[in-house]
Amino acid sequence: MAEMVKDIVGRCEALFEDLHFDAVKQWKAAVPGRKAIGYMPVYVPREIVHAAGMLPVGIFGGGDQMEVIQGDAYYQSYICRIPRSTLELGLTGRLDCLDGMLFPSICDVIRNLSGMWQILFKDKYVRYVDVPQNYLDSVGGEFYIHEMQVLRDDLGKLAGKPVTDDALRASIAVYNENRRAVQDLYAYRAQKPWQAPTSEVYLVIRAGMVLPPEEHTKLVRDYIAAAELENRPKRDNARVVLTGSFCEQPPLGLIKSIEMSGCYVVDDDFGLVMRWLLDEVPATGDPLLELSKAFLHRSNQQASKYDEKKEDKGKLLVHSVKFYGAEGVIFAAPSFCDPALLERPMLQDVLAKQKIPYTAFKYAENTGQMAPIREQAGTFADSIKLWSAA
Amino acid sequence: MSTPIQMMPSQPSKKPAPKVQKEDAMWLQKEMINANYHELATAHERGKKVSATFVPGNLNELVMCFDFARSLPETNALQNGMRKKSGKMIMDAERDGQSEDVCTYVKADLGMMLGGEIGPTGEKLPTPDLLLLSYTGCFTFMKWFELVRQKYNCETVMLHTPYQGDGKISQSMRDYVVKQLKESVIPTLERVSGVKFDIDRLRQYMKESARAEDDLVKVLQSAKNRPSPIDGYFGAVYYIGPMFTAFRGTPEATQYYDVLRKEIDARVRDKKGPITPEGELTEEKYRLVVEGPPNWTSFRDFWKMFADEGAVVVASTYAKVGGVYDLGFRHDPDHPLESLAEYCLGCYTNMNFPQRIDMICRYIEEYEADGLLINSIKSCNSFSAGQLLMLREVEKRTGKPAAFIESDLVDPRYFSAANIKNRLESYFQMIKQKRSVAGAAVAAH
Amino acid sequence: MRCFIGIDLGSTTTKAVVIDAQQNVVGRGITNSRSNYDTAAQIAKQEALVNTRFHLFREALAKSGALNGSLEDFLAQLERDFRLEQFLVQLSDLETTSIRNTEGSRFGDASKAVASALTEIFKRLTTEAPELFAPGAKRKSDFFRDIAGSRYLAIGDEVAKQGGVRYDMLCNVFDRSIIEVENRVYGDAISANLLAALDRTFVAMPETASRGDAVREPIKSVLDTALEETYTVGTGYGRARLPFSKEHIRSEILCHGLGAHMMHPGTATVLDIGGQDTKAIQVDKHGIVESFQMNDRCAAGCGRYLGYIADEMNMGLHELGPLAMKSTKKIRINSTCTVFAGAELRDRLSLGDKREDIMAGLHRAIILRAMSILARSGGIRNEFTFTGGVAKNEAAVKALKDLVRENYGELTLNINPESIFTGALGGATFAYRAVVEEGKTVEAR
Amino acid sequence: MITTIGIDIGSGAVKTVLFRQDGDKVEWLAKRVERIRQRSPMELARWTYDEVLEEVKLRPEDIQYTATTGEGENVTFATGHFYSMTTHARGGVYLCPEAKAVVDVGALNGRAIFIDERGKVLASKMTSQCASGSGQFLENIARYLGVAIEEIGPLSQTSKDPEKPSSICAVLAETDVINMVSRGIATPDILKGIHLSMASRLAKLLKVTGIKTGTVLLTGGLALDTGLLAALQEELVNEKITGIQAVSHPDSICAGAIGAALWGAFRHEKLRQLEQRAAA
Ligand SMILES: Nc1ncnc2c1ncn2[C@@H]1O[C@H](COP(=O)(O)OP(=O)(O)O)[C@@H](O)[C@H]1O
Ligand SMILES: Nc1ncnc2c1ncn2[C@@H]1O[C@H](COP(=O)(O)OP(=O)(O)O)[C@@H](O)[C@H]1O
Ligand code: SF4
Ligand code: SF4
Ligand code: SF4
Repeated sequence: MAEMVKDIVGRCEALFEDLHFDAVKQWKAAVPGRKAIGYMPVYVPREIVHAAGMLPVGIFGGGDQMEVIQGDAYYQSYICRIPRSTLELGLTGRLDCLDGMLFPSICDVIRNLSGMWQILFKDKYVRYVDVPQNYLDSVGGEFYIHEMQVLRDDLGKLAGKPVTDDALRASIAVYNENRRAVQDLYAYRAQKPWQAPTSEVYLVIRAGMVLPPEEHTKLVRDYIAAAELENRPKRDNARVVLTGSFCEQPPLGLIKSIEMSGCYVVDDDFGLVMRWLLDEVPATGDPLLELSKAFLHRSNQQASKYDEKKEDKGKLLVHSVKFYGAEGVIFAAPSFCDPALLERPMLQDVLAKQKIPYTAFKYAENTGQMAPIREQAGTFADSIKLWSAA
Repeated sequence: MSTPIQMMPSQPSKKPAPKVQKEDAMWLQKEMINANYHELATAHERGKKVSATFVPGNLNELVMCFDFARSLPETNALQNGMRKKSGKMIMDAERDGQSEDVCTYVKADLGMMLGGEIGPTGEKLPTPDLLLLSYTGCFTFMKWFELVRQKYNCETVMLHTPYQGDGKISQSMRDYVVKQLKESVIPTLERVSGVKFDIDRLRQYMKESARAEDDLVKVLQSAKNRPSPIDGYFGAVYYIGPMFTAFRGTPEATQYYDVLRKEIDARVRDKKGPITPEGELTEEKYRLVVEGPPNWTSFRDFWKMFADEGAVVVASTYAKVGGVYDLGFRHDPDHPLESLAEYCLGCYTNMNFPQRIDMICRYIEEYEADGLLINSIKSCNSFSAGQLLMLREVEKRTGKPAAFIESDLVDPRYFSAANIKNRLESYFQMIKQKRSVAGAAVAAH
Repeated sequence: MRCFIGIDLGSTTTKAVVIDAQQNVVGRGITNSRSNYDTAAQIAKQEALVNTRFHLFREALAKSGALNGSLEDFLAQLERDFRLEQFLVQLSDLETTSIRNTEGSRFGDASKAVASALTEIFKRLTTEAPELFAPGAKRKSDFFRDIAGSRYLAIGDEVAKQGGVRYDMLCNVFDRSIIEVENRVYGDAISANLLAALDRTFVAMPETASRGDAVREPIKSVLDTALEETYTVGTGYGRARLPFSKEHIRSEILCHGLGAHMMHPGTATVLDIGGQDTKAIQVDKHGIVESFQMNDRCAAGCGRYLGYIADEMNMGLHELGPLAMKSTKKIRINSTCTVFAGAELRDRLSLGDKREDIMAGLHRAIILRAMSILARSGGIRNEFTFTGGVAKNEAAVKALKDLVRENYGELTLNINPESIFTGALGGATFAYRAVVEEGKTVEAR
Repeated sequence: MITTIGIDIGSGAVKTVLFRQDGDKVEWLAKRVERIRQRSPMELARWTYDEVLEEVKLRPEDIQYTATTGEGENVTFATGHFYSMTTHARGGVYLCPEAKAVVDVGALNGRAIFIDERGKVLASKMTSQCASGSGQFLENIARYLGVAIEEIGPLSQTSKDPEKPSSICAVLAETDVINMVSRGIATPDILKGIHLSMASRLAKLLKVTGIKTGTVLLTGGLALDTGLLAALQEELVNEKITGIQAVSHPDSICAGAIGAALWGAFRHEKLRQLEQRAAA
């Protein structure tokens, strides 16, 4: 019998709420000697971790259910929340199941956190994963391949055996599958947002942070199938693209509030790691070269990545609005997030030129008060709905 | 990056101003800075192109090879901060859609543009012909120039400096930067300026740089004396100005540092303390190491809080944002591009956390400081995110007390004098109390 | 008698402590901080000196044996009577002031009606006053502003309904007049009030009246003893505004550290939650501060937060703790922003959460923030002393106990009933040391 | 003919209005404004609803649409809910047809709404969390200074030398005010200072929404505060946004409720058309 949406989402929710990462522990316990490597948003080449026989684990902050004490001790009030809760996870031993942590190049906060992690967790593997902002294969590409090679060598050492090209190619194929499933999920939601509400889609995506990719791919496919069987009422909601939440994630309550106030989210940038590379990475040829090419030429656009030309700014966002048939854009950025908040005016400028309506607000992963958010999102939806015909 | 300042605050104070004391070198510096603003303002009428770039890891020598006039937006912002103009600029930028949460240097700059590009000296600054986006040590730089590009459609060229994530500069990082210089930066500079690249010209500038760098290091290290003849934070801001900005590599800068070093040598011989805006400091009661940029909008008041208590800053990390010369780096005319790459990669905020902590601990020891003071800047995640760990580690490793205050670079709303004074006073009284107990314990034996 | 006085001018309350030449605490006084710091300091000091006299009465009467057995009852009664006398004096001042404030054109035609309503209110207030000071009576607070205020408003509501005057007007007169009244110092009235109180006490406790002279004698002699203000040290947030020279001022960090040490000599870590700031202080075994941390510029989660909550719920500050203690369900509150506390509260109430549970969540949220500041300062070491006004709040204490146990295991947690006076005690001890150990004399103001 | 009720549940007050619409003729039949003051907003909503019905002698079944706004999403007897900015925009146009923007200043938040002549929201902006410029803050300070709410405006306007509180946080601003009092700053100067700092926030909001010329209507409770209105006008001049004229209306506090009632009618009509179409 096919699984029900309720069961699938229930499982995802349990994984999401488990701040002790039992799923990771279980995976490790199943075969002695297995290792798990954590990574922070936005993007790391998980293929390399996977090819080393390890489980890549997405560490996306602590959400709104965790009390943060130690983490707050290290950060001033004007710094976003995700590094605090991540530190809290580490300092309270919740990340002991990880054998290493990867800190992608996304902003100064995460960058500095990589050094703090080196000091606080001396016996763990810690690496800052730099990515190029120069998109020439011979310049940025070479640098990036070298960065990936270092990671590959390090993980090989950690695993006790080198990471082979074949293993890498196999992992690329696995992640191609996963990416396709996730893209299908996004396409399905955009088509029938009432059948696959974002509060569920989000949980399904988050499950991919702790599950092995093969298992996650199946879960995503199961969810799509199960959602199709549901009979859910279609509401008179406005279709929006949500952007700005690529790093610190909003609380689930916020996502629900946006939907409750009359919006269907048809595209978003949660858990971007899964959709960072835009299409298939060839699973033949030199794997690091292919990964590098995909990054340089066919990857997502987001605030921490340089846009070479002025004309490129906002291209993908506008494309997403058109592609998914959205009626407006909601900018939802974490408070004190320099990349997202500095990017915002530029994107708004682009949207205004295209006459795409937008609204904007800030949140923190532990925002408790939803009234102002409902009000802004609701007003936005109202204005789209009341005037769409006019 | 929180950038060096280039001029004595010319703020008319309300009381009939007590004679502001300055060293000769400070006057010299002031002239240089004003001249540069004038040159910048008239660049276009004189047929010169203008290039804007950031302070940390700036390629001044290289840019000079193409006859560009150099504009440093961070310096403009801080100059506007000192002249109390930044508050309005920031508000203007916020009204234009910028968030309250983000770096105020960016907003001060954007605000200045909205207000007609009137620079700190009152002259209208030209729109840059080229944005040289070398974003060493801070991601905000990238957004900054993207924002400027969005408004002015300027030609932009990126120089990506990888971060010293594991505390060292690898060959791959060096190659990457050199390659970018060769394949994108230099060709763009050539194209925009119409001047052909001449590597010998570059070598010549770098020779000048290296000489001046030697003198600067001597000046900064003079603070190891007791009493220290300089203030290594507030005073250093004036000393690093030319070096970190549009002057490095020019003969004027070399001459400036020569004059400066001689002045400081004389002060050391005479066992004199540093000159503060309130006059010469006669009694050195506390020696501190400071981490983090200063506040510009209340620079003098801030300095006074230290001077009034007899506190001298003997070393600061901020005096290294434009190059950590005291750890040995010099521009090297024999390997010009490699040395530029090395320079970019080695800037203070491009160092990782363990390195930054090591450096501070070393300063505390070598400069015989009583403790560490962190001025945490709301704007600057690059500096500030993680400073509290720094504080704890330094305390642990040196056994010296550390204190923490908060302000902002150029946003006057975030400078709360009462709050900062309260903390500083408590900190100094604590050091004093500890000392007297230690003294009593010694006496008792 | 030589008195060493510490005054802690806080943002919400002003406290004074008197110690004698043997470093015994002989008097404590407290008042609400108000717009006039000087007055607040004077009143607190005066209260402390009155309290000192009571202390001396106790000693003198105990020595003379005039009240064998009923000494404590007698003194308690005397104190209540004294407070009542004081209250009546201030009340009549308030009445005169209020009536004056209704005159003129403010209320136009209504001013007559307002005046007669006022007369009625004050008549009732005066009549019921003794009840307020009866043994075991519950009062909203001990400050005149609060006691008189809450009763005035309650009676005013009734009178307004009966008399056809608008309630708003009555509130307005009160708000205006109370400021004037509370900024007056009734210096000369103390002896007179005491003697008047003594008469009341004899009436209330007739059995003591028979020994009237034997009782009166020692009291008179105490009243005749001059309390010499040998040395005063000021501290607290408002210390800079005290009319003292720098020699007489210490940072509140040092005072809290030392005060906590004086109360509990084993103290290693001190947490102080006051109205606008939270401090974590580490002290050595002599009470010398080793390091400290304070909340950053955001005042979220400090005592004033509870004040806003109390206002929102229309409750007294000391009622919040008991309400929260009734909680049976854990609710997580994430925001400790003081300003939006009310909104969050309403949000929760509308979601159907119970008041007591929300209250418990709020208290835990405050303590969570304090725990972070403690962690910042280096963690909690044994023994741990909790000081400041919030230490009076049992729910805050419970949350603290829970969190300390969860994070640090079993530790000795000191909470002194007089914790609010810690800073002032530290100040008084500094005053003592200045004279006795450093041979200082009072500097001319 | 459509009869509708609009209920605006705020954090400071509950506002309820009753409207009747007949073709183009719009009639405002009843209103109630109740300060909440420790009472239950939900009960007040019901009570004021009953009161307005009573006033025009109607029964619940005579009402075609009851629309809530503000914090009224959970009102059980309502037909539908509209969000505050939507309703303030519509209410604003009703009260002041030439308004190009509405600035709503309530107990906790400020909102600037840029509208077109039909009350459509073109752009909007709310004050962020950290706000000392809220009505509640002003109320607290007024209490501290011994000034009644109605007196704030007139007093503020007598100020010669206003003193702005420096802090961005209400708690710290409170200390600032305390310090001002002890420095002997006169009450009107303090009030005006607060007004100016609130006004500069509002001006900033307005600027962000992009309005350059025309009339701006203040709505919400603080619209009654003439001092704030004057300060806003001054700030606009300071900011060289001289094309804007800030005005208030005696019924400004009801704007949200009015908007709700009018949108209710609009929606009712639309729903009816949809039904007819479905039936056909
Ligand atoms: N009786 C009481 N019960 C509970 N809390 C109290 C009581 N008295 C004072 N407080 C709390 O203590 C705070 C004031 O603490 P205090 O240490 O006097 O601060 P400050 O030194 O800043 O004036 C108040 O804001 C209040 O939260
Ligand atoms: N006459 C007045 N003058 C100035 N302010 C007033 C007046 N009447 C009410 N207010 C203010 O209006 C606020 C309530 O406004 P309102 O728009 O109803 O807010 P909300 O919608 O959040 O309840 C109160 O905080 C009060 O301070
Ligand atoms: S939320 Fe923004 S500022 Fe914070 S770590 Fe993520 S990208 Fe950096
Ligand atoms: S964040 Fe810091 S380094 Fe970056 S631009 Fe701002 S002040 Fe400079
Ligand atoms: S308003 Fe709230 S969040 Fe803002 S600074 Fe004040 S207490 Fe902190």
